[in-house]
Amino acid sequence: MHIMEGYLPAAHAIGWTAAAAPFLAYGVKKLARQMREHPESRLLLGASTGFVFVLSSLKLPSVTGSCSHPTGIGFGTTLFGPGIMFVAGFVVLLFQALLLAHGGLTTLGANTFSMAIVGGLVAWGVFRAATVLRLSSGAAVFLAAMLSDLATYVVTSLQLALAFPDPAGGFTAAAAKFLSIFAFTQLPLAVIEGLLSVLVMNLLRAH
Amino acid sequence: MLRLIDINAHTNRWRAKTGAVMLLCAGLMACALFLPPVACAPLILAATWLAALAGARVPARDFAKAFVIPMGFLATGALALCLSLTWDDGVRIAFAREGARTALQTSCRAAAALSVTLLYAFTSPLSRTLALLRRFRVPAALIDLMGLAYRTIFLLDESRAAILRAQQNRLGWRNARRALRSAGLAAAALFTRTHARAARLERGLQSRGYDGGALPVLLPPSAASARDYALALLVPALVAATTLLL
Amino acid sequence: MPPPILEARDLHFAWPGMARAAGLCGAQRLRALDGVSLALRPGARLALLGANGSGKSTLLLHLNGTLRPDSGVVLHDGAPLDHSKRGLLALRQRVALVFQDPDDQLFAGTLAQDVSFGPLNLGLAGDAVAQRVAEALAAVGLENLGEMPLHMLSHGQRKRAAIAGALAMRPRALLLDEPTAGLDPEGVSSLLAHLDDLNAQGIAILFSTHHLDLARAWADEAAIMSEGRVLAHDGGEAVFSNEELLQTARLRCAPHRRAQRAPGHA
Amino acid sequence: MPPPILEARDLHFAWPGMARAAGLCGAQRLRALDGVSLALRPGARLALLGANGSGKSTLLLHLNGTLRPDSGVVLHDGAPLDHSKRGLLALRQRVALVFQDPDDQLFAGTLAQDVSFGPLNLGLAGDAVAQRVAEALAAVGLENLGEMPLHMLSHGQRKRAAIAGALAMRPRALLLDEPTAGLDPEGVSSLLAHLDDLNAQGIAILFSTHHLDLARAWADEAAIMSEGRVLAHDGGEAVFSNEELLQTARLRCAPHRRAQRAPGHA
Repeated sequence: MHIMEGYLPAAHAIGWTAAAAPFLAYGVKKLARQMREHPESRLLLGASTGFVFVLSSLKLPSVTGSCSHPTGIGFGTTLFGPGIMFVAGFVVLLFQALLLAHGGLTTLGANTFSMAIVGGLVAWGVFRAATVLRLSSGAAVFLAAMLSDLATYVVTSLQLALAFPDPAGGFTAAAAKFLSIFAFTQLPLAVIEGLLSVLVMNLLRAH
Repeated sequence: MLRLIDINAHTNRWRAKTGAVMLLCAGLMACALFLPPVACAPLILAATWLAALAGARVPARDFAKAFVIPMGFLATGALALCLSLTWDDGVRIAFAREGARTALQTSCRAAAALSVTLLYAFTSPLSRTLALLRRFRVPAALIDLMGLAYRTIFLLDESRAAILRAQQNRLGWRNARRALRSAGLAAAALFTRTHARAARLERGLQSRGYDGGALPVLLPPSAASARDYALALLVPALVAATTLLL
Repeated sequence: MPPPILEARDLHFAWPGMARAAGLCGAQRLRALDGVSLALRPGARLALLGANGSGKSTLLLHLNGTLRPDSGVVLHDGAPLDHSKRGLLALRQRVALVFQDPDDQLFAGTLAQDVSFGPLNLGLAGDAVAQRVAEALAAVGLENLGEMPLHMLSHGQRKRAAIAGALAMRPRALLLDEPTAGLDPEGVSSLLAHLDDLNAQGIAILFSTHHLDLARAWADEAAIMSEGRVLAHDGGEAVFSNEELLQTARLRCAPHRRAQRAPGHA
Repeated sequence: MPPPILEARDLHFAWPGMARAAGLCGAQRLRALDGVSLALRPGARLALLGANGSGKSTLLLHLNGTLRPDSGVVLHDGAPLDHSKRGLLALRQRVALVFQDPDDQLFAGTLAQDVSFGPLNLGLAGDAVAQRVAEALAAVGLENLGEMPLHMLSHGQRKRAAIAGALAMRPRALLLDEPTAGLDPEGVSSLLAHLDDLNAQGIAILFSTHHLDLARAWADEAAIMSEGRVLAHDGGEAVFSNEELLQTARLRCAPHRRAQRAPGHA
């Protein structure tokens, strides 16, 4: 779920870019180290980033009849781990802006923050928690993919509410408004992405 | 959209002037973000569309197509901004005059910023963007990642299209349940293919002296002249001056 | 003469961005299809001959409704293709398309699982599915390999596996895009023998190729495509012996002349 | 006679898991290479003929040091291959391998960038690299497409692009795995003409194929591979006219016999 180009006022665009920057710097550092220590992973990391991009252009059937796209963040986190996922997610969002006119450059910081960083951290956290709680791997993958989707949706709604507080009800009312507007599309999508992730994991595990 | 934008980026008249285009777009984007949106949006729209269609000779149909789709999303977004939510005495949704003004400003800013991004996307080959980023000392690890991702995207996208076609030929998308399963099969197949591709590329590049380190490539020569750079500075300055004076 | 199963009438089609890409590559072509007409009759053995880029694959994608022409019409049993979801479902049970690269069409784990994909989508029950899978595998000579994971099959076996996946839909017409690409002589023979059997059961077969000899040996009729047009469509020798036509369609290469060797490298 | 650039002596090699896979498929083969010996002399035009799975690609991967044999040795200019990092880099300047699937070797954003990769790995400076890129692109007739992204090139152009990438290393020997696979007659002619030019400049060329006619038309000598062994290696006709040998190597298909057609489908 992306905020479109130019939608956020300058201060917000810059603020979210600044908020995402340290995470990206950390991710790039991890990426460089990974490539240095495991040279054989360089091509795979590049190809996998391409994979996440293509995965996110895969049309999914949706309950409402409209089509939707997975974010690939849950999947990406299993591929990359959280640090490198920040970078891979950033690259996917940048390419979506430049190659698909989807999302945007001024909103790249905000979108990276909600999708790659918060989404990635939630997915990673859920995996860790699931391991501690000894959930089945299917349940872990489902929850990680679904909750990271939901987290992205919640953060995006809050970002919008911060930028556009309700004239009458302020931030809280605006947050409630954006959360409820996007709930129609984002709640089913989160469930579908969770199911899809489990399906893919089972298929890959079988072979 | 992937191919539409990419083909234009590689065939337009400004394809070898990416440095100047980047400067121009950075300036225009700054105008779109920092100047009063309602006043400057028309100027930015005029400048970007003129640049894309008359300067770079991007076909109007392609450019308009890429512009219209996000503008559709904008319409819903703007509507949301016009509505106000209160729950003092039961949940009430109302039209907010103040919200409408925000919606107008936001729409103008978004339309202007979008057209700047499209101008850049439609005129600048991605490999040249990466070459510029390399000059700006962006870490090589990140550039290599982006370069490989760019190449892989087109390989995998062809596979994705072919796999989906094959599934549709065998009725794999006839209802939601089967479609979900087909999507899962496609994603798993693409994942497997990604791994195989990377392994085969590793072997293929080894035969060209690759040792697992960085992926050096020769940077393409730029065709941008001093005049191009001057124009790239002048146009945003004019937009800013006009907006502030009027 | 029975009416055609499929008939293309004056199809025009351009891939998005094609004209511009052509300009850059120095090519002249602006359209992938430039007025194509072609008919496939029940039980036919039709070879679609053309050089790479002549528009063969694009035409096949129109014949099974994957692509819609910019102008022109495709008829199925005399009626224009119904591009609605329901219409395409019906069409694809009768007209099966097999792509050149088998890896794009095989996605389930084992061979039998993959072949079952179509029948399961038809909503058939377990027994019926199993029967169709067994039939389809037998038709291409892979009946003993059903439990094999797909990546362990050879290229020739995967080609036949893709055909089995299409056969499990029990089509009346089988459209094959370059079915012999990448196969060695033995692989080609074996594939053609299986196509013979299918044709003998009444399935119309249309395959695209750029191998003249192959078309000559196997097909009853041949259509020659070049630059998005069908230059000729005829029963056999009339087409194959027209040297000028074959040259125009770039199906005959200039006889290879060896360059002068540098002295000292004999 | 000059000593061979490359010589394989009694190579044995099995892919991991090969024996197990063979058991499952009912195949007998346990090794990809089963005692292969072969020599490539300076300036030679050698065709490596064999059916799919005969071990051609595996042999080529040994000749440029990508794979190490389980037993046996590869000699380069008479000395055993040095598999150290430095040794391999030196080898690969002199012996270039072009894979069957061009996408296995192409990775960069544009064609010119891709070709520059090899020379840059050799540590050359910008000007020298640019000159090598220009030369290599000209040698395969792609000099006008340097700025094109790889995904906008046709299959035939990508094949030639992969060869350009190899040529930019200025090798003495060029090993090509199925260079004509997927090319139409015109594409084959054009490729062979470029190979002629390269050979005339003194580059030894070894290519693998399963097309007898192609080998006969182009090569000076041919080696026949089957089941991981070289059955014969000879100068031209002696090999091509040995029908029994060609049958054993599955390079001749049984002439195609048309099945009886079912009545009513004429």
